[in-house]
Amino acid sequence: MITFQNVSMVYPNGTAALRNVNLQINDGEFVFIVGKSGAGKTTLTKLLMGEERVTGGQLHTGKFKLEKLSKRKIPYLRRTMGVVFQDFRLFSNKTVYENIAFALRVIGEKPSVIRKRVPVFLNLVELTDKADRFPDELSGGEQQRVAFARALVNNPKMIIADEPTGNVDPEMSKELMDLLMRVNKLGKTVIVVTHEKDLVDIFKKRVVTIRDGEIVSDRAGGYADEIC
Amino acid sequence: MITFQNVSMVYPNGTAALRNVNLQINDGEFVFIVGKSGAGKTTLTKLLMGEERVTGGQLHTGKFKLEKLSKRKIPYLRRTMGVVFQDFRLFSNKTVYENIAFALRVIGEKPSVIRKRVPVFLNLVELTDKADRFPDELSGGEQQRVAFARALVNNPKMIIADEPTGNVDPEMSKELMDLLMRVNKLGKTVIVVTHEKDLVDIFKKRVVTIRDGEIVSDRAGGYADEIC
Amino acid sequence: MKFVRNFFYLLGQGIVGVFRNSVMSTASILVLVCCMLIVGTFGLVVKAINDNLQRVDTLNVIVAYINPAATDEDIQKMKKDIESYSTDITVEYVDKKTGLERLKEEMGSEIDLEMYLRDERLNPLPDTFEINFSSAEGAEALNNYINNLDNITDTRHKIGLVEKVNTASKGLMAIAVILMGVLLLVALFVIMNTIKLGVFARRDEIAVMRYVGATNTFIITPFLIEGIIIGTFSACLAYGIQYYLYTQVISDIVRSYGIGTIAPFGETAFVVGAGFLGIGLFAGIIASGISIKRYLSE
Amino acid sequence: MKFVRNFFYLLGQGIVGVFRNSVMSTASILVLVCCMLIVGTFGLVVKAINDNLQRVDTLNVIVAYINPAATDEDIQKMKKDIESYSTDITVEYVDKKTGLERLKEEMGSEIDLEMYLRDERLNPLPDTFEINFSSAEGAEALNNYINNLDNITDTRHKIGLVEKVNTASKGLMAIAVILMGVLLLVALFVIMNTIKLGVFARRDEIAVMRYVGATNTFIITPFLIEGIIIGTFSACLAYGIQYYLYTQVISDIVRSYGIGTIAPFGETAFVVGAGFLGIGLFAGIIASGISIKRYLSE
Ligand SMILES: Nc1ncnc2c1ncn2[C@@H]1O[C@H](COP(=O)(O)OP(=O)(O)OP(=O)(O)O)[C@@H](O)[C@H]1O
Ligand SMILES: Nc1ncnc2c1ncn2[C@@H]1O[C@H](COP(=O)(O)OP(=O)(O)OP(=O)(O)O)[C@@H](O)[C@H]1O
Ligand SMILES: [Mg+2]
Ligand SMILES: [Mg+2]
Repeated sequence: MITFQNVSMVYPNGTAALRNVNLQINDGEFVFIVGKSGAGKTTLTKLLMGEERVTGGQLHTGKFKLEKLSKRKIPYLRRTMGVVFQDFRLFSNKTVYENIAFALRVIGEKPSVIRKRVPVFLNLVELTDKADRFPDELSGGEQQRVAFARALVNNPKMIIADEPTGNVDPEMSKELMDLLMRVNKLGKTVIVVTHEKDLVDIFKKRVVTIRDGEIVSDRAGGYADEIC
Repeated sequence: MITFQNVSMVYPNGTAALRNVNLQINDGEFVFIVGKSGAGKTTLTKLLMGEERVTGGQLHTGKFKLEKLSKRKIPYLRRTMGVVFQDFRLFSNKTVYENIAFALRVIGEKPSVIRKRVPVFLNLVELTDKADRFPDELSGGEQQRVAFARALVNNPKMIIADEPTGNVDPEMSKELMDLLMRVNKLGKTVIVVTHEKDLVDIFKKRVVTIRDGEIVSDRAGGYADEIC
Repeated sequence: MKFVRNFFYLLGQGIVGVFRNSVMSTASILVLVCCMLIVGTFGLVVKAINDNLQRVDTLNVIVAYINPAATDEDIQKMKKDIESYSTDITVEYVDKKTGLERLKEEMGSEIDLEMYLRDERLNPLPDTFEINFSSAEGAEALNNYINNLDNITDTRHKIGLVEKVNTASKGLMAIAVILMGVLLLVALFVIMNTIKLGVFARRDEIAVMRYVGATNTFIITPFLIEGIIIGTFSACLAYGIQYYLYTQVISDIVRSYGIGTIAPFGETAFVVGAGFLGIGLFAGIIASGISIKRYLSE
Repeated sequence: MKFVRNFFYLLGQGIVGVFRNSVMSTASILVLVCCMLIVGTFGLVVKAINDNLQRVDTLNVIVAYINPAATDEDIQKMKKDIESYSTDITVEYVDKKTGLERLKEEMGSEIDLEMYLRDERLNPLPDTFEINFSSAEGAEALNNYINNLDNITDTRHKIGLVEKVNTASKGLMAIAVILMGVLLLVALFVIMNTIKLGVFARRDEIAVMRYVGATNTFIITPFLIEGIIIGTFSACLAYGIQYYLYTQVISDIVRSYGIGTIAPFGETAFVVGAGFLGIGLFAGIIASGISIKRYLSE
């Protein structure tokens, strides 16, 4: 379970990216986070993964109390979540296969397990035939799918995706969302930051809307049209 | 004028990203390029800016014959076009202001001119108050707008934008497109690669659809639904 | 099990790192080897000089001229007196005839000294004591003591020269130490550089590693291993070259100049090896440690 | 106008580069300065040794012993013969009385040579020629020639020693050259590294520069300037230190040992300065040129 309690986040330069956020996300929930550019959506995911630290309030995910988590524990926090970044963040000098395998290598997984799991996820994102390519030999959408596979491969309890469909065509977009739905059905918490009104409208799920760092709406189904 | 004549592009690893493409884009035209992920859209823009070289056929833009352009001429080719990249490609150690100013600095523009033009374009993309920030202090959408301003600031004859609205909310998306329209009205050629069906549908402009490296449709108005 | 698996993976990554950045690794090794060889060579040469100095007996001698008027008893008493001055010295009485014979031997054939040998009264040389001492320290005082004895007209010695040679070999050692210090610093910089370049080349990689939950140990270890490999390899190489230099070049020079003898390499082999390895590991670990630590804490 | 504007902008960027990467710039400068100082110091010391050797007359002398049976005419003729051997030599006739007087002076008081001076028949010394030559080359042949003359019984000389000293100073110079070569290589590596680190740190920047239409010249110039600044600064620093070392340290040592005299720094100042600047610029330009070129062609 994730709980934001009066969370605020002010960047060193003084930008108040989040103000007094209260939010509870239960295990196994599916949540869309929407809002204008610069509203604070990415900041929210950065807090969750320990890349930035709350400057006020309390933020707990599972057993981790993020407002006072020591630096040395952050790697273990990150192993509980799979993250798809807005800018992919792949290893440019590792092949697609190695990129995905690395998430398992880091947690000291057995080579035999790695050899079994990676192809499954390669297949899931339809990149089996591009397993030996390097990221810059892939199109934008293909890179995004590699990021997807890497986020899922070590079977995390939670998936966080920041604009996961920003670079793929509508059809692929829908497929990736379907994938997230399936993952969600397996009991994983899924948090998706997105601008795609169409998708949000189709999947009748919980939608949290942020404006200027504050939560202005939190309800099930449909993009909050009046806001954007 | 841009002319593709039987252009094909095969990457060193053997991927045929473009096959026998014939396309003519007149000065002052506005063209959408659409297609599935991996269809070859980005490859097409890379050819236009001399980042990759055609492996067959002929490609001319203005006075530059790209199939045989010497490396030393490429900088001059690039100065005739403003490019917005899928992954922004900003200077991470320069502020927003300096990022935009740099495009003018490169062509040896006078400091007085730089001081006059940059604020105008900062204002155009609504980032005047964030002029002194570094790119990683900006949200994804804000970075994309910086890239936009940089592409426009040195008054190029042609604008190429690869997924320029992938990371911005629908409202901002529309605004950026409007901006491109205005720029187009000033007589500049505009080429936009996008997945956003909505936008393509709204602006009744020429739409070129690529599938598996081939142009499968080239007509005015509306996303080619049957293909994606 | 997990630990061992990780260890071998990281060891492999470290080795890959050395080769990936081969120009820089070569530079590091080059500098380190230079540094070691300079220390080693200077050290060994100074040692050889010292060894030989101790063997050059003629330097550690005071020759005391005895007043021709002294009686045999006087001479016997004087000898006792001098001998009792210290346990570290030996005193030999050389009468003027022996002195002349030695001179004749030294001079060779071109000067005919026969007639002086035949008629003792013609012998211009005085009787002397030859006092051997073992260390230049205190030799000055000994010399004064002897000089002030009754019946000693004068003394001759090369104490000043011994001191000069000592100072020179100390100076040589000082230059070696300074050179070594500077070179070690340079070596540290170069290795830091090498590792830093490695870190830089992989900074995106490191960033991503941290995003997927890699611990600092997991990230640092390959770089440390890279440093250790560079240090160890340099030490081995330097040892080999030093062995060659010592047994071939230095010995050759010493022999052909007839300057003295030189101890076999075996005597100092362990010290040289341990020293080189120490320098190598020190430089390797410190340098990689610093450069990666600084990066991670950013 | 555009060119000048660009030039100042790029000069500024180069200077910024030096400071941005200050640890590495320091390392480069350190290594370069070491390299220069080692070359400079060895060179100057070897020069001083050579200068002094030429002044030590006693080394460049052959003493030839004349058969006591030779007549005055024989001696006059021999002198002419020897003098005609070469224009580079001077011959002095030293009769046995003069020889004995010199010996007396040398020996001091403790040996009484008076009686030999009074009675010429007791003088054990032979008459001699002292032949001064200017260069050790050919001295061996000269010696043989003299030795084979009738009425010359033997010769004495220190030609071997002169050669040894010459070889030693050549050896010293060879060591300096090797050390210098290695250090120069190291310096090149370190500067390459510095520049490469700079290039790496800015590789995204460079990539973006190329996308917005920057020419290669525009990209390369700041790095070249960085290299030139490092090289020039190192040369100045090394020159200053060398000046101090020479005028204070080396001169002091020479004087306190009484080894010989030493030429004022002014005599070699220009050569030293030009040499250092040459090394600095060479290393700076080559290193930055190579590292950025290689990067851009990737
Ligand atoms: N550098 C490269 N080397 C080899 N293959 C490449 C390279 N870049 C792209 N490709 C391949 O070429 C094809 C076309 O890629 P391109 O990037 O043009 O697609 P795209 O239409 O832009 O897709 P997207 O919408 O996902 O960005 C893809 O199959 C891709 O895998
Ligand atoms: N590192 C940073 N330092 C300072 N300010 C920052 C930093 N990162 C983001 N900001 C600012 O914080 C605000 C929220 O940024 P955030 O990235 O969370 O927006 P977002 O909702 O993800 O927007 P987008 O949809 O454009 O990605 C913005 O005003 C942005 O300029
Ligand atoms: Mg964002
Ligand atoms: Mg693309």
